[in-house]
Amino acid sequence: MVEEVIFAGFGGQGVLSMGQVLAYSGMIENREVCWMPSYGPEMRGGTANCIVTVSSDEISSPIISRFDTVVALNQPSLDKFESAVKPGGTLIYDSTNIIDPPKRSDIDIVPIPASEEAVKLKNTKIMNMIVLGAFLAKRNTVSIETVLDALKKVLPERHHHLIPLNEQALHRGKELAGEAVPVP
Amino acid sequence: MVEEVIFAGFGGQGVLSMGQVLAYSGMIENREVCWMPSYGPEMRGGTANCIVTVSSDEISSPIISRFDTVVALNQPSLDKFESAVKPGGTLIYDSTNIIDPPKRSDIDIVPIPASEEAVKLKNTKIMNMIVLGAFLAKRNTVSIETVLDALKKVLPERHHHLIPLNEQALHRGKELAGEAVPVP
Amino acid sequence: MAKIRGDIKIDVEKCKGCELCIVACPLDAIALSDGINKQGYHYAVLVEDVCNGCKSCALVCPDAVITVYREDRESGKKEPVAELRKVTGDITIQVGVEEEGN
Amino acid sequence: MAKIRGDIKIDVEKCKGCELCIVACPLDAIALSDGINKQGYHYAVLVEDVCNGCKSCALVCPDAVITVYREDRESGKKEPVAELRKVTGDITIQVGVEEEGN
Amino acid sequence: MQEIEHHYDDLSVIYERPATLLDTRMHYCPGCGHGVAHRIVMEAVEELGIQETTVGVAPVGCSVFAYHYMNVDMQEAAHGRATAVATGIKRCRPDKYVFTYQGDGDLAAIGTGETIHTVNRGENILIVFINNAIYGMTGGQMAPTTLITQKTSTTPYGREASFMGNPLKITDLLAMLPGAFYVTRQAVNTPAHVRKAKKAILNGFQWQKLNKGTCFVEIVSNCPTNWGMKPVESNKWLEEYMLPFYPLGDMKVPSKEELENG
Amino acid sequence: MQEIEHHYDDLSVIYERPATLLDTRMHYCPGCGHGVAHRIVMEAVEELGIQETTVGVAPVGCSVFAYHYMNVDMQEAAHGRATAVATGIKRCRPDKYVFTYQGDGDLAAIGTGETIHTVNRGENILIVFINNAIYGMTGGQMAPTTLITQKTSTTPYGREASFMGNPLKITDLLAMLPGAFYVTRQAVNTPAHVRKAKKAILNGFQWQKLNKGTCFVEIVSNCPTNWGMKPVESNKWLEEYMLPFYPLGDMKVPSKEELENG
Amino acid sequence: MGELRLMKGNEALAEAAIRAGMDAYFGYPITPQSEVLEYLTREAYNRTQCTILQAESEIASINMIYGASGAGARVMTSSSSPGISLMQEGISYIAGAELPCLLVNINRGGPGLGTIQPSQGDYFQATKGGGHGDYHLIVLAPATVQEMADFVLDGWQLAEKYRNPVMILSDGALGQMMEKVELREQVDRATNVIPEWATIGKSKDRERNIITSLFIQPEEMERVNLRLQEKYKVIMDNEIRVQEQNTEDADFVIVAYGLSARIGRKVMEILRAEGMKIGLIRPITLWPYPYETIGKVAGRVKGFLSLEMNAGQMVEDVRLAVNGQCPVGHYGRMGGIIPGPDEVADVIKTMYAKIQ
Amino acid sequence: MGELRLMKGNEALAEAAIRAGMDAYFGYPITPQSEVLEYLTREAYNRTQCTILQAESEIASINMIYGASGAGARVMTSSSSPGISLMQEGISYIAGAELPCLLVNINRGGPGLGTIQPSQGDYFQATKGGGHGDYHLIVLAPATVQEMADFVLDGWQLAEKYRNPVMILSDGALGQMMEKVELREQVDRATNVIPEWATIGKSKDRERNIITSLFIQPEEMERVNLRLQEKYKVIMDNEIRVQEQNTEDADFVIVAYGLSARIGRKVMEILRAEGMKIGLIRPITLWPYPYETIGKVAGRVKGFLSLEMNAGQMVEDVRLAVNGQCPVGHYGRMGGIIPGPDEVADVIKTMYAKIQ
Repeated sequence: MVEEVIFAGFGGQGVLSMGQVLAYSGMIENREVCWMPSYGPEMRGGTANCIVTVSSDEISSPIISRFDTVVALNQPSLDKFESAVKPGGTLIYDSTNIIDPPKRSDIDIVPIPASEEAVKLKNTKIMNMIVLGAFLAKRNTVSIETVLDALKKVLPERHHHLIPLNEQALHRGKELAGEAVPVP
Repeated sequence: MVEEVIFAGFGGQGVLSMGQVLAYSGMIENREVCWMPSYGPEMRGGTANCIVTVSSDEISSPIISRFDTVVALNQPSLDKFESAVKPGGTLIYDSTNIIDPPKRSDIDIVPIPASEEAVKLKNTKIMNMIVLGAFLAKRNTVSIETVLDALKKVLPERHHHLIPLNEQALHRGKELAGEAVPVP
Repeated sequence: MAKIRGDIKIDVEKCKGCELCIVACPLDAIALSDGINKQGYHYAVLVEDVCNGCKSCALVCPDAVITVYREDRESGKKEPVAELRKVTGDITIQVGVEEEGN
Repeated sequence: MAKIRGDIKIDVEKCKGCELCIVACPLDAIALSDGINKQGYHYAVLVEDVCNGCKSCALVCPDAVITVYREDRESGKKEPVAELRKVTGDITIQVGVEEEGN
Repeated sequence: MQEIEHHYDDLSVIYERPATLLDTRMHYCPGCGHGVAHRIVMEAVEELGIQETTVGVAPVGCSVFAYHYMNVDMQEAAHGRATAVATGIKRCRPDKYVFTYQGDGDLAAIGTGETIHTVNRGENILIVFINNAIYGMTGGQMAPTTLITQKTSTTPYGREASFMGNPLKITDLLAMLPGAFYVTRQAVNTPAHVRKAKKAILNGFQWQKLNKGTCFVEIVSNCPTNWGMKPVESNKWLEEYMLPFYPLGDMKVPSKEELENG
Repeated sequence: MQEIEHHYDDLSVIYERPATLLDTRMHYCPGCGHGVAHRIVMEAVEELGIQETTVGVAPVGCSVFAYHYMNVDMQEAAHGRATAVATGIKRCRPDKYVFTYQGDGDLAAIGTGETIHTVNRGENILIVFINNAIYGMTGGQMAPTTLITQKTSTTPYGREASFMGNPLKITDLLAMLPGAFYVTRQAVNTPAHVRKAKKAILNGFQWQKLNKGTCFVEIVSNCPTNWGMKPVESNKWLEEYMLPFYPLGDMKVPSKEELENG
Repeated sequence: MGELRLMKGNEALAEAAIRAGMDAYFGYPITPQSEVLEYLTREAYNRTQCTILQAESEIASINMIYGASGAGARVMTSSSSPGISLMQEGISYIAGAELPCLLVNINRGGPGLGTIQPSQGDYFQATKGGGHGDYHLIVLAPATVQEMADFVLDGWQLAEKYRNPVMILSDGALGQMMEKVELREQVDRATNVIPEWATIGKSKDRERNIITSLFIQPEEMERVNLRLQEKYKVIMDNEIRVQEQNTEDADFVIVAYGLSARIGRKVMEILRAEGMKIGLIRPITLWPYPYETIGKVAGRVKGFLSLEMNAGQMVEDVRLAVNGQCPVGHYGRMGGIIPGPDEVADVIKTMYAKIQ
Repeated sequence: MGELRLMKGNEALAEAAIRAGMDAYFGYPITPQSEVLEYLTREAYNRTQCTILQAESEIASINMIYGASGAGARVMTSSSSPGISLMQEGISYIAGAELPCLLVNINRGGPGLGTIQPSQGDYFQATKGGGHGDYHLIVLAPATVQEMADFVLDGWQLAEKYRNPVMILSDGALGQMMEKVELREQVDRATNVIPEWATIGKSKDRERNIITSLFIQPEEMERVNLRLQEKYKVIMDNEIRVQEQNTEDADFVIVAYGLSARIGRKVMEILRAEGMKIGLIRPITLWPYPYETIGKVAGRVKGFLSLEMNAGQMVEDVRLAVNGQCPVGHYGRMGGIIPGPDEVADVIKTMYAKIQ
């Protein structure tokens, strides 16, 4: 198997770390993994994205131009990467933040009101985990259990109390993915 | 015509400037000229030498390994360059300073007691001009008159009073060259 | 005592919601908006009608997004900024301008 | 007053004839030689038999060519140089040695 | 919060973004003092009417993009070399107003030699030195001016004097050089400080006409992002920790005579 | 002149070339202060018995060949970088005695940044700084410490402050840095000065054991050749012109307590 | 099997340096390699008591490296393109004084300040000598995060074997990307051998040691130079590292190093899937360069493409290796743009069509 | 005919700079080029009121050059090998920001501190980019004192035409030796044109001028790089300078530049006198390099010898030009030793014998 995905949004939305969690989870599941970031010169507020490859075979190019999945957390990212989804691939986006929805009809489009849901969960920083839950539901790259395992390993001890919240977010994302209705 | 000569001695003995005067004189006589110095890292007291080429044709290499004339003003220079005189060439040296005389028999050897003569002329700095006079007598590369012309041009005005002394030294050198008897 | 009337205009799309103007305002007249701008920031807004045009907010604004207004009184009629904008070419030496403290 | 007897030895082949020892000698006992060494310099020589081993010449000699001798008196018997030459390894802190003025 | 109704019509503009500062969104983080410093430098240029005769130099650091905002001719300089670049400009164009705008890593670490020699030569330029005790652009490493015990990404356990040396008060050193004409330390964390800092900048520009040496304005500033603080908090920290170590005030001021014998 | 007859036999050697100074002809010009400075540095090493634990660094300049004369482990450093090289050595071998031996162009022009930051970090090394107000090895160009009106091959009409800046008193700057433990200015033009300079060098070596910061010994020296003077004359010029501008004496001395709490 | 971690290339390199028994690191912040210094300040001293010092500049860093290496320490510095340019004098000194050390260039786009994005624009600088004089660095080009780690100890061993500086020439992408990496065991620093030429104090039983690159007598200087050239020859004969893939049956070969080699592999996979006989040669040592490997293959293929993230630098070495036996093309992207496998595949198809 | 003088190469260069209307020189002492700064401090200001400043370092010098050139001035710096290495970052910036200026390297022997004697060991650094990133200097290699003078104005004109730094790559021997030189007329500095891109204050009728090499968007950075490459292409098409002697009937050709080319000519004279058909190609521009000239001759001769004062650097360009058409040898001396005509003649005879 191979999953080539890009997570894109503003710096500060957690796009880089959601990619890292996915890569780490892939490693736990004995896959080859590669996480490739790209960001602007600003410390904050710039755009950021990372490409994650999870594969059962050795990974050649870490740079991908066409993706199995695009995860877009803001309008510029959606506009930039919509066309990069492979035909039949998946496009997941934060429908709270994105006003102009994607237009392609040859891909699976999954709007997730992630920011809104994060507010409901009383922690806006958890938005990325909701989206990751949706991604896992759609793509099955790794299991949610592995992701929780991974979080335990990457989060410092002092943040472990947040793991239940993360779990809640992942599951909420999964549910939302099931409910998601593409904009016509 | 072409004359390839090296002037060698201690720094401070005026070897570089006697070469320059010869080169300048060559230029006045419409020759192609090249003056090529070589010296050690010390400011004073090191060895110094310069190669001068005076030629009626364009000069290719400014670096010469065999010379028409070698002018040696100290023992190390004599030791180093004696073998570099072309067969039939000329070796002029300061016999005041040099204890071990040259040994070759296939060249014209011209010992000049230049330092001693300079003391007689009451100016030890004039030693190089005595030697240059000897060189001109032997090699006829340029005329003494041209050299005096050259001195007028290269010496700053405030040193022009020294020109008669230089002239005296050049002529004395010429005389000494005539008298010179090679050590057997 | 007659209050000097002032006002400010904030270029909300360039505001980054740093809140420095809020703490700088001696009259506590500025606050962050509930809404966010296109950059994603809650921006500063004037929330109390007490502004006297003291410029404190504008002075500390790192994004130069605040324009300050004040009624025309003899004291505040023309400020150095507007005046000096016309100056060009050769300048004369002075030991500093805009001496007023704050 | 009994004069302290001293002497100096000059490594004439390394001497460059700078004359600094000559002006440093408080007893005017040093002068340049008439002859030159292999380097081409007139070298320094002791010309007056008045040396008291004060070391001034050696202290200012840039070529470290002067060795100083002195008769063994209690005061001048062993100088720090010779003594300390035996010290090796760990050193102890001291606020400076060889305090004597000149 | 509810915005009040405005009444701009019957009022006059008494303060606005200077025309010399381009109307562009700045890339600086929210609350970053660079914005204020940029603005007052450009206000000074506008008020003195010297936009047409001013050349700025901004080297590597967060303010490397200063030329995106300052509407004057500008040169981007190599890291640490702004004052050398400014020297090159000023020596060839002595009738222009030349300033540099440099951060602490640039001016006081890699550029120490250039800074000291430029001031020692008394180059007739204005040096604006933004000291926020950290490397901003590269992500929060220790600067030469980082305080003792201050944590940065390269002093994760706090700066320790015995290992990394003490914070370098380069401005104090520069004030000792005869080539320095005017040396002052200012801040931009309060309206009062901004006013004073701006006056210092005005002085620094004006006095170039006298050809009497280098004008140097240090501005103690903040770096909310790399200090790991909110902007308001960072300005408090600045007041509480930076200013006691870097006290504000003039270190070298020209005498009346020096100013009059222009 | 006639040499007297010697009588070495009934006398004792009380002063001789230190064994740590190799018995080689030095390349320096006649009367050059480098020779004296070399000798006292090596005397200090010998007297302290630290030849086996000393590492020297000599960078580009006339003294680049110091390793031909000093019989200790030595590194030749790039121009201006001796203190960085010494930092590298000392940080890895903190139990060794590390010193640099640098000229004015090296330490105070191209190496200004390294010098200041090394001292600011308080590296536990001894810096010996030979200030003869000129570049020797390259043939007599202006140094940062060249005096006003002094003629050099690059100030043929004399150094002019308004154009080339004032002579840089870098030692004064360094004395202000907290990392400096001991800063002093000495000379080697008279026997008395040589004694004091040697004591300063001894201090500088010994105090490395305390690990309390940098010891810095400036030695005001001469350059007969490039000053265009005879050696004796040059030492007079030094006394008359250099010393008034570069007065001798300690600029920073450790307190008794600092020395005792080793 | 060693410890397995998901790490950024820069961090893997830093971790590997700690484990390889590094004695000292001197460096200065520059994007995109600052993580090396940051990681080391966090991790290194507490674990191995080695020296980690943020220098005041890259110039200070490289000269600290000179001093520390001269004192027999196992040392490293890292920087990125402009910072490496600043080190050129120091590097030439280190090569001239024959000091073993590890230099890391996390290449970004130039010239000038350029961009913080990845690039291979420093190939010439690294392999032809950015500094003055006749010298060579041994240049290792990792292509994976695993190699970012592995080449650290390998690099030091080469450096120490030949008393020669070794450069790891990587790029911003390899520095910033995360992959699985298997870490080697910790080397005990106490076992590091201080070479007998090191300046650590002249013991009684030996002459003083001198670290220098200055030889003022032309004859001596030439002897030193000839000895260096002899050493380089030995390195060329023994230390070339290169990977060949599918060159046996290939009729067209991509030559690429570092990140580009991974793109090249993907391109090869794409084109092989389309039935084209494409091979790949990946030089791992950029100096010494695998001229012979390429030269041999050149005799049996129809063409080469040198794939680089620059305007065409390694292509000169490919041409020197091929020596006219068949056409050599170059394809490169610049400014931080990494060539996409698809676009490269198209380039090869076009070139291939012409050659036929 | 202009004024005739007997001058050292360094002084001829300095004099020519004054006469060519130089606005500013910034430099730092280093043997064997200090005469340039010394001559200028003596002569220049009094005659043309230009700026001559001894900087605190080579790094300061090159950055002063950057600033002054950015302000539209006609500027020059000079140094020798280690000093040029220190300038590499600055040079890359100048190339990236496209600033015209003249850089002079009076090459001495390396690596490291090396020797003050002449060398051609900086060929790679000058021609392949000692600094980071993809850029080129235009490199002129004088072989006579006359050319040391002539290439100054020529260099500035090229620099200004292409907004590109130009390097005069000479060596210690050419810098120190004296020959006859005919000097050009004084250019009136007042006639120097300040280019419209210079930063001299933004007049009302134009946008602000910006001198920079920073382009943070990869696409923009690549566009800038491609534009630079386009410019380099134009320069390659138009500015190659090369001298050929006796190549028409030659069956063996010496390729050499600068001082070596003069040795090469002597060798050719010696061997022609012995009846051997030897030709000489002397690249005057080392970049752009005369690949085509050499390539054409390669088709009709039996071999080449690249004669250099280094361990073999230009020989790579000769090989690239010859591209396998015939054998290419290299002969070089190092450490300040200038190859003697006799020894080179012997080398050629040996090589020639093998080729037959």
